[in-house]
Amino acid sequence: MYFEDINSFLDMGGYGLYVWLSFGSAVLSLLVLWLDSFFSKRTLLTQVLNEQARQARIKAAAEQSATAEQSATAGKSAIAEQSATAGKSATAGKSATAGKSATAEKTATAEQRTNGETI
Amino acid sequence: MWKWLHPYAKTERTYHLCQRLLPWFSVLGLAVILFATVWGLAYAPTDYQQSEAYRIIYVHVPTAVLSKSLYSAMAVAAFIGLVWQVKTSFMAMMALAPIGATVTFISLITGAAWGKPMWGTWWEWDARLTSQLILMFLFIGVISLYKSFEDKQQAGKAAGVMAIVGVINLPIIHYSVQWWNTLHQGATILKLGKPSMPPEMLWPLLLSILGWALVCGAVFLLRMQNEILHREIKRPWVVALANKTSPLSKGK
Amino acid sequence: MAALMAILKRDLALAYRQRAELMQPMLFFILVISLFPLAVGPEPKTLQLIGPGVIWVAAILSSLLGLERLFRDDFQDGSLEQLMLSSTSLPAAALVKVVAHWLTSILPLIILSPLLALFLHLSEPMYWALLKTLLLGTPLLSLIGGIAVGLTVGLNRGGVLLALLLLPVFIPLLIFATSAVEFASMELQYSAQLAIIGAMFLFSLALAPFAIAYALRVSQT
Amino acid sequence: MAVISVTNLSVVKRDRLLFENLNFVVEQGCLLYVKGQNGAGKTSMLRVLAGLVEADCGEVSFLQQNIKDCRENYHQHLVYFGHKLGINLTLSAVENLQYWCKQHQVVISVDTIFYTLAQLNLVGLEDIPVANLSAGQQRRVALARFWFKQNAKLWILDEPFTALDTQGIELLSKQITAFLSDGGAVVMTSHQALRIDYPTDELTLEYQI
Repeated sequence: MYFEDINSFLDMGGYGLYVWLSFGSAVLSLLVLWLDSFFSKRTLLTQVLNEQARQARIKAAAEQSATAEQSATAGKSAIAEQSATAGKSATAGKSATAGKSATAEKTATAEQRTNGETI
Repeated sequence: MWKWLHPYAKTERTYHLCQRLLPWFSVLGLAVILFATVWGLAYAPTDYQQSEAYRIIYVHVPTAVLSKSLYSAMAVAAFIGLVWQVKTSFMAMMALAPIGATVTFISLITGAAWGKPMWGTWWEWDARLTSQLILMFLFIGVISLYKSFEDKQQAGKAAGVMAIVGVINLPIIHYSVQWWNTLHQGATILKLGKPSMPPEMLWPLLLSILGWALVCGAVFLLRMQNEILHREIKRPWVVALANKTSPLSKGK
Repeated sequence: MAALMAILKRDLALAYRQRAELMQPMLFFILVISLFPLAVGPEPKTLQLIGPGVIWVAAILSSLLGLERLFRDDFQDGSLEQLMLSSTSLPAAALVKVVAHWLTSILPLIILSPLLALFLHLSEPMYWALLKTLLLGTPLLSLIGGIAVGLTVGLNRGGVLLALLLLPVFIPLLIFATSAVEFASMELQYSAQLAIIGAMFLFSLALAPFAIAYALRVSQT
Repeated sequence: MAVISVTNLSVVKRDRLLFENLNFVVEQGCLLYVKGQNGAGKTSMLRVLAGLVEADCGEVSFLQQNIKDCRENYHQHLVYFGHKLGINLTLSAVENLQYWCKQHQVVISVDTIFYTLAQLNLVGLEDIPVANLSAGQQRRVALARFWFKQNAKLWILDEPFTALDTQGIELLSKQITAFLSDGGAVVMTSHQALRIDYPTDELTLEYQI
């Protein structure tokens, strides 16, 4: 070790400020660069997931308006069947959307919105 | 000869190639850079003329060298992209640009910090520092040009042209600044370049250059992945990847 | 009052989203200033002599660059119309927009000024005088600039016209600001110049919002 | 009680007389349909009516008060929809509408905005920047303001139906009829045939060279 002890190492022969400023700024800038790249990768991946959730929301709404139309034309008894099958056919993974298509339109959109928020 | 690299598979394959190389580059890079810096800071002998201040060389010279090579690497990527219409090379170019800008920024700060004990002022219009400053502006120019386009394809081409224009101008800027400097100031007191150094000073310097190169390589791989993901965000393999890598949110 | 806060929050959020475009006047400011040593030579003596003038001219030119953005987007997408048709008073809204513009595009210039004082080897007292004149003078740039932007927002090539309209008006500000910094370099009192700049600023602060509101109404076709 | 009354209004634009001494009155609960060729000055007339532009001579009054004197009160009860949609492209639909509501002193919760946007079948498009939406969808985001300002007495619509699909046109027509039956007044222009089953008086502006 060229220096006798720690404080002469820190002092750097009187030029401590400049040496540590340059090394510090180098480490800091590299850290900022690394963190920026790392977090933008994570946001990109969560962006993909949000996009998926959004597609699911749009599909659920489309399903809903489809069931609403059919029930209007097919009459009361058909409605009961319709909403039951719609409930079953929804994919298991997206439990929230399955629940949605069974319930009436008004509560569904409010629930839809909270679902959008939680993801 | 390149035809077998189907353009669609290439981006996915490049992504996984970066994924495999990333740990190697980052671990190795960190190890080498730490080793070299500690060696240069603590164990290398003092310099008879500037005593300990010369140790800033172990940061300033690597970053100065790297900034120029990163810019030329960016220009090479731009050249490949423009001539052979290779999509991934534009992504590589845009992955390199922020790293180059950061490294040039570090070389400017370390140059200024080294200039204070030598010339008494924080900023001295020395030939090498001035050309580093101009290089910084070239980097920022390419990045802001890229950011001002909506369509990433178009942005890549425009930034590519700007990178090539920049790299052609680099030597011209370098020599005109040298000439400008000697015109006004005569020989500067200390040539900031690599003075002929005894081997025990030179080895940590070469190692720190290698360390910096590896670390920049690691960040490049990471940013390259970001660029690929950003461009191919709608592609099924990206969606599969997103679901695979972040299981926690999928369960919700 | 809530509506005015909403305008401020929206403008700051918009500025954050378009920060790439926002950085450009700042880079222009640094670039212009670092051209001068290359043109005039790096000797600290000459740089100190021309320093204040260079920084102020560069500040005025880069604020001109940023001014165009004040009403352009809102005019083109119709939000300005909706703002004029809301019951919030237009002068107050114009003042809030000018303040938001000053915060997002001219304040960064002032934050950068120490670096540039370094580039031009300004001495310590000179830097403080420069900072004071910038803090007092640049809001004046935004306020009067807002009037000219309000007038030229309807024309699609307002750029050079804007400079023609505004540069003559900025001359007194330039004279007093640079002389204040010069006095500081000779360790003399420069509070007189500051007082004049302050007076000009308060005068424009009182009248410019109404002029901007009127200019916006005039430019509605 | 006349919501809007116009007395001998004349407008000159780029030294061309668009129309002169125009007189009409729009009562509560009635719809004024302004017809005329391109360039007849329909849009300019609506902008003068909204108070955006000064007329050359003549007077527009809202509830018997000249709109120059009661500008604040008039704008409190007015909703205007022009060629420019009035929404910022970098903000999302929800942010745009929240900002618009704060401007016009409309107290509204985010859920109602989401619910109205769902009605305008913009589900899933509420929180992405408006620039990514199609022209028709952007127009529907701008039209959402007619669902929010409940205390409005006068609606001015300048060709609201362009770029809207049949479902959008039907939705808007239903909303206009509902507003009219609640005693609101509507002044509008349109190139498509008006499919609003409501008594409308018409005003035709001749094209004057």
